[in-house]
Amino acid sequence: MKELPWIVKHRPKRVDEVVDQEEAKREIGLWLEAWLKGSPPREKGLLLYGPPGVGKTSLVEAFVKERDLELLELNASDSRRREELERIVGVAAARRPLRKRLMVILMDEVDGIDPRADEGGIEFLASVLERTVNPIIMTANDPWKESLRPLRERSKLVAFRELTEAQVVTLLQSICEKERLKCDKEALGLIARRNRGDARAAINDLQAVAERGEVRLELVEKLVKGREKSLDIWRTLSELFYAEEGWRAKRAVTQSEEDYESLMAWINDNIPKKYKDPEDLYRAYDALARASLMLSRAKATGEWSFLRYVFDLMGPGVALAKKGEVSKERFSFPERIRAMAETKSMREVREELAALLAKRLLTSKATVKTEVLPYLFVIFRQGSPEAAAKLTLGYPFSSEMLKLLAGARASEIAALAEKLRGTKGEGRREEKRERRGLDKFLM
Amino acid sequence: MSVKELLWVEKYRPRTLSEVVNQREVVERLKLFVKEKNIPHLLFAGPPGTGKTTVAHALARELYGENYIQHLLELNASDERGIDTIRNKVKEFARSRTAPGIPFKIVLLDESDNMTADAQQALRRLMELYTASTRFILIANYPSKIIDPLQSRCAFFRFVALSREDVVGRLKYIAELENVEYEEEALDAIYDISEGDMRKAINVLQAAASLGKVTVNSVYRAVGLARPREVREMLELALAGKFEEARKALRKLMIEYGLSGEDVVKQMHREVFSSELKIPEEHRVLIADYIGEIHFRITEGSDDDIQLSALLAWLSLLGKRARR
Amino acid sequence: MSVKELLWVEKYRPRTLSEVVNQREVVERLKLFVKEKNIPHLLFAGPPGTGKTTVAHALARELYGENYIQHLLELNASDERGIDTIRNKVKEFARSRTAPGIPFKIVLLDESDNMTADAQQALRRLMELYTASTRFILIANYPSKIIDPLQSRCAFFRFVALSREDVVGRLKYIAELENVEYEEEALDAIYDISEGDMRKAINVLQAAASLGKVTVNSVYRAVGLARPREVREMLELALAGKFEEARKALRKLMIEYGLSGEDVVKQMHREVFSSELKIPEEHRVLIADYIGEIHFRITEGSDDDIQLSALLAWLSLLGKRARR
Amino acid sequence: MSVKELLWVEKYRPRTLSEVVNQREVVERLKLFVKEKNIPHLLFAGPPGTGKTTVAHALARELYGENYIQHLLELNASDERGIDTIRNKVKEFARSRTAPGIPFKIVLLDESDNMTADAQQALRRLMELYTASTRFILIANYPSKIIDPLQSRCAFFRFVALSREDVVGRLKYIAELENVEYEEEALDAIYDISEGDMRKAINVLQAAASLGKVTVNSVYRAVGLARPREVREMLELALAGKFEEARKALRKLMIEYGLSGEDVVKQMHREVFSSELKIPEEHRVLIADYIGEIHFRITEGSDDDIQLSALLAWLSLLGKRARR
Amino acid sequence: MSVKELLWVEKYRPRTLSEVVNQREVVERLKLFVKEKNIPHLLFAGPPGTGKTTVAHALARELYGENYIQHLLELNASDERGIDTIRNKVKEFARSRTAPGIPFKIVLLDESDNMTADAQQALRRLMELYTASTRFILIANYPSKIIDPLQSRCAFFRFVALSREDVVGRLKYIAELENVEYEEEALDAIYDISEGDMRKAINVLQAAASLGKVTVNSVYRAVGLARPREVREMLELALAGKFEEARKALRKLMIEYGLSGEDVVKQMHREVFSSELKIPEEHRVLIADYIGEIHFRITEGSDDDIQLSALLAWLSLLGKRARR
Repeated sequence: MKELPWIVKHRPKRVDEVVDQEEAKREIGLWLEAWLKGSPPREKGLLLYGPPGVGKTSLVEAFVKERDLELLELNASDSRRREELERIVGVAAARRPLRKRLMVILMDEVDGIDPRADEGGIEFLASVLERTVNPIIMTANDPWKESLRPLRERSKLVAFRELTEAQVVTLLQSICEKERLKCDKEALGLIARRNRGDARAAINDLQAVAERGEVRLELVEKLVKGREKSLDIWRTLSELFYAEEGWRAKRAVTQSEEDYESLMAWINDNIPKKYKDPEDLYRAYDALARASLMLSRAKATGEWSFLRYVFDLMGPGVALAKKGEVSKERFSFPERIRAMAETKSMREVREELAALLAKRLLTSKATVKTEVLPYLFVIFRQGSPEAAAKLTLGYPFSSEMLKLLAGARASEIAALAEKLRGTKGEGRREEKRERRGLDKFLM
Repeated sequence: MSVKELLWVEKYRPRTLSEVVNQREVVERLKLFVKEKNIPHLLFAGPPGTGKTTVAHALARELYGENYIQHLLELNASDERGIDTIRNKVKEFARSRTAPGIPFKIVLLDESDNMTADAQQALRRLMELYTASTRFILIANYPSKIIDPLQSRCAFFRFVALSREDVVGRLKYIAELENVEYEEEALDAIYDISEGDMRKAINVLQAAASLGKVTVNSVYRAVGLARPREVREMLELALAGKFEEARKALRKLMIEYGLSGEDVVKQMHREVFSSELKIPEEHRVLIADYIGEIHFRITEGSDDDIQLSALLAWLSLLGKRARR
Repeated sequence: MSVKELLWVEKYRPRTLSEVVNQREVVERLKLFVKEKNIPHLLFAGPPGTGKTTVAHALARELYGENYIQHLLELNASDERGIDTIRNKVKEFARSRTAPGIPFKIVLLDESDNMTADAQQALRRLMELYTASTRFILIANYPSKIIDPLQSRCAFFRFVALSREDVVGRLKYIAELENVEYEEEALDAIYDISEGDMRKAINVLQAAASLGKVTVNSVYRAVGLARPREVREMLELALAGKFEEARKALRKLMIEYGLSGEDVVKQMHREVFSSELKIPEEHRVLIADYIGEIHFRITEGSDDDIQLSALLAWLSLLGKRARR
Repeated sequence: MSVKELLWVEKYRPRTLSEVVNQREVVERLKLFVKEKNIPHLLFAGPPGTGKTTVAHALARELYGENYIQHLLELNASDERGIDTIRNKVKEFARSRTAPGIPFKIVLLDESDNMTADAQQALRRLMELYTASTRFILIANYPSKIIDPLQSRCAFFRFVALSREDVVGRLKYIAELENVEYEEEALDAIYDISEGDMRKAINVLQAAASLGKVTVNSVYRAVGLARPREVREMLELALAGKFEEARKALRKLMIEYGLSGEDVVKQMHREVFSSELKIPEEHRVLIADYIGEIHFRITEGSDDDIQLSALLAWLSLLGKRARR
Repeated sequence: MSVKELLWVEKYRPRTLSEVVNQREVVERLKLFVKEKNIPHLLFAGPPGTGKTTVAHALARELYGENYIQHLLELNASDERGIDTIRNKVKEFARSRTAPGIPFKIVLLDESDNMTADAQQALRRLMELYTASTRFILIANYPSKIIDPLQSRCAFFRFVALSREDVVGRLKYIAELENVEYEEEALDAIYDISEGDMRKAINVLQAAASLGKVTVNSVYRAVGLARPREVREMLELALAGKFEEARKALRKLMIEYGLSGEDVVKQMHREVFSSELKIPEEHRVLIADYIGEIHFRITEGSDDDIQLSALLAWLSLLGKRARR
């Protein structure tokens, strides 16, 4: 099959043909073993992640082949709306394996499931992960996307490493042999270097430069320019904060792979790490605040040409704010994004609580949040437990709401409420409904 | 006595017009409508906590009886997103059956002064469209924010701020029924804090009572506890040049307490003018002005965390310059 | 008694051109058109409450008789959602029959200066399309906001603001017919508030009358405005450096009178230029400048209390510096 | 006499290319096309009122004769809602018959620079699709707003602003034919106001003429603008520190001339740069900057009076500082 | 002569790989693919107008012959390229028949960097699944906007911007064939504007030629851009405190080149970070910020002239402060 691109032609067929990734191979092997033995592991999903071109999908295919399993594969070229997934994956996940031949469900590229075009897909997949009778393997380049959280929480994560230059060279050499190419070792090194650990890209380039049975350094130098790698966030930040000229800072932010909104969040959290002099700090924040204002204007007016000023201000504006030294403190992940993710459920409970009270108190949620909840907190956390317990009986608070209101005292108050109810029983039927919330606590 | 307890603002809410002890003028006029079993569109305007929503419910109860809630659509302009939601809800509600004997239903629109002028225009047409089968009661803090064409379609009722006597009287009444011990001055203190807002006054009373006997001290304790301490700390940290710690406090306020950027700005603003923050008078003015600027940017839609960080950075610069 | 009759502004609206007491020039020219039973497209421009719509209706009545309303389509440019609605309504209306003897109908487009330039362009084409069977009367506050091609298609009539005598005279006339007791100064106060807008003046009169005898006090209460004295006191307190007290006065204005931030700023602005506020000329100037900034922020949606406190704080600093 | 003929701008519109007195270069090149009975797609760009549409019609008339209108589809990009309407209309039009001897029809797309980039992309494909049977003439004020792929498909013609001589000459020509009395300076004033826009100039002439003899005064009255001298006097009063008097002058401008706040700001801006206002260069600079701020605030909806007072206040501060 | 041929960019487009005069290395390599009758997936990246699409078509022509278009699915940015379309269209095309002797078809995705990340994700596996019967050629201006997994599936060819010699040489060649008179510097100016984009360069040449002899002036007029040097000079004048002169320069730009306020702002912004403007680095940020503010005000509907004057005024204040 001469006409096949080499990346297909030379795809690994066996597990040991996949370069490196020994740790991942071991983990996948053990996990599959558990399934095969009929005692599925606690996490019924496996989420393989790592940079492109390191063999994630190939490895799964190789495993399937070697263990003689069935394979159902869905990837980003398929619509992965809830309805489609229900029809295909839902059915497959519920089907007992025929003749003990296990079926692996491969959901390739789950980071490509589009929240809009593939509406409901992730939520459905997450629910399948709870009840599937067949192993589900997923792959992703970036598993940390917020939208993937439901999958991440229900899966075992397996990391794939970027390949070293030497590993890529070895791989290229083996292909040269199969293709009977005379390959200049230096040329292969250059191809590997310019593709930074992406084996697939390197193979493509190899094919592109191979001519008349040989691969010459000279041609590689001319043709293989290296794929445009956008700046990852760490490089963006260091190029930005150390830039002395406006244009450098501007280049750092415009060429970042991070979108401007999250980039802004990163800069926001890292300014105080790098600027210690209050003068510098203020100038930098002033620029960033103006950038944020400009961004909101771009959004409000739909005039996206304002983005240029957003970049000017969060790039050169922040970089040129420094008169003093740049601190050596290390860059860090934006605290706020993490904290928001961690507190999401707590915030949801607060919303529900506000909605519940707004209805009863004939007012808006906003008023409840600012005018009522603070006093409820006082009663539940500082006041007499009895008053709190009585209120707990008066309103259908869920256990989460009680936890939010009372903090450490939640179980004490729940127990007290239960006792009070016992002493003076009335309105039994009504109580049953309310009990559910409390019971959870007492269990 | 039941072991179940309600929030006192709910428990002691007047159910009938006669139970409403203040706003006598308003109540008298409304009773006439009840007698005629007919009302025009109404506009209730006045400060928060003066009983506007309560009166609207009481009115509906007197018209339709205990199950009045079937004939009342309650919307809150600051919760409902945009006029379209309102339009759809009203449309559907207008189709539902009316009560026997009363050929109209009531749409209660709270915080209607929070609607944009455009939305109010749309509301006006909605009122005209369904005028046969519905009456609107618009509730607003500031009548001047209601556009003229709407005002002129409604009978106007002004709710006045409650007097000290009204509030203290009510608090005493509740305290006695609830067997709460109290000092007289404590109730005065509550009135001062509440600024004539009955809802707030009752909430403070209940919170203070949960701490034991209601004294001036416990009132201030309750109020102090209800207000996040982090706001002042944040200000002080920033002014002391401890930017990162100040920002931690900020994040705690926004994430743990769930305050919006606007809430934080408002609370900072309050602290800036409190005597407990020891800073030179001139700084207060400067800070108030800059807070104004930041608040303005936040309302324009820019990121509140970034804007507040900028504010904290500015404060720590101010602090540094002052220390020189 | 219909709802319409309840409103004096309706009840005492002039029905014929001859009843219109002001805008004599305008009326004379229009009478000529009536005589010829033909009109071009018309553009009526002038401040609010100077009788533009009234005159348009009177004109139509004189052309078509009492049932003129069948031949008049009244649209409000800021209500009707976009030019499409207007287009459809005009299209349908143009198809309807014309009155015997007059081969055209009238489309009355109120607040046409609120239309975007694009919508006005579309309107222009509409006017051309239906020119055979309809005439347009465009009503606008500011003629400069009407695009040239539209202006040039209309005969232009400018309505001037009403004088104090005109307004007060009319108020007296109504007051007497309605048996309303009043103080002379109260009518003056109404004129000041109305700024030459007759409709507003009559509405204020009616609202004040509903509270009993019309006094300066009841006038201000009716419109939900503070009395100038109280605003002035707040200003004076602030300038005397008594920031806390000034802020209390502000709270009172907002809570008791239910003034919005914009109301307060506007009233402060008015007081700053009143001769009764004794401050150095250069302070007036400084204050006027800062009030501009604050008003802008408030119209952009920033919080009233925050912005006004910033203003008061600034005033007290100004006062302090002056005393040094 | 038809309504159309009542408008001088229609009545005196050139019918043939030869009658177009300006844009000579453009006209010469177009005549070549007429001779070949073939045209490529055309793009006419230039300021308003420089004759773009007129030339397009004249071109079509010369190609098809008096009934050219059958072979011309005139669309306005900012009227027609989106590219879909345009697509349908063009589709239908392309199907209609062509004139004998000329195998294509013309689509005239006015204000095509108002189309979004996406719509322009779609237009490009439309042009390719119907290229056999239609030619497009795109009309635009700003060629930079036409996307490259469209520009590169059209022959480009730039229309330049008209000179004072051109405009005044034409006005005189019309005035004489219409038997209008005029002052020479009045025509100059019209040119200043029209900024080289012939259509606007003729409209102003007609409006002023309808008020009687055309004088500088009647010109400014007709367009609803204040006379430059009065605006300048207000500026001078403010700069002389006579803030109160300046404010009186402002009131007069707004009430007497019916100027909106925006009108006033624009006129002030014009005067700031006139050589007749004697102020130091650096003041002009400062004022220009501040006027930008004030104009923006007004367009955002802040109160005219408050903002203009702020501006005058600021000017008088500036004047005072300068005198020290 | 077809309309298409009226366009020089079409008329002088290379048909075969050998006719492509630039990108020699790329072309050589592609010729080998043709010889082998096999290609991998390709990614052509490089600035606009460097011949990417031309080369892709030439490649296809050499593979399939003149009727190559049957075996090529071209999806443009202006086509619907949402995730669903890609899935459907490509799948359908992949199923269609292949040419004799060449077992694959080509999908050409123009401007693939404009595809959403989601749509790109959908492509990943498509490229693998249909690899037996289809090859993809992705064309991109900014390869960094192509997601890594796609990049790694393609052989990558970088197209470099054309050198001044290449472009000017080509322009001369065309100008001579078309009998166009030109100044040498004008071709240089075209190169500057085109930034190495051959298509744009040829278009500009044609547009300028339509104005007569091709001069520097006619070139800039044709594109409706000011000359960068002039914009920079205006900036420098303003920064040097020569406000009046800067304003004159501004007027000239707007009138002569027909620039809108937005054009001017954008062109000024372009110069701010240019190394030819010698100003302190931190001023660049300040200026960009203020330009952004002015740009915002203009889009909010404030007056171009007023806002640009304000901008120049502010610049001259900045310059003055810096000189102190």
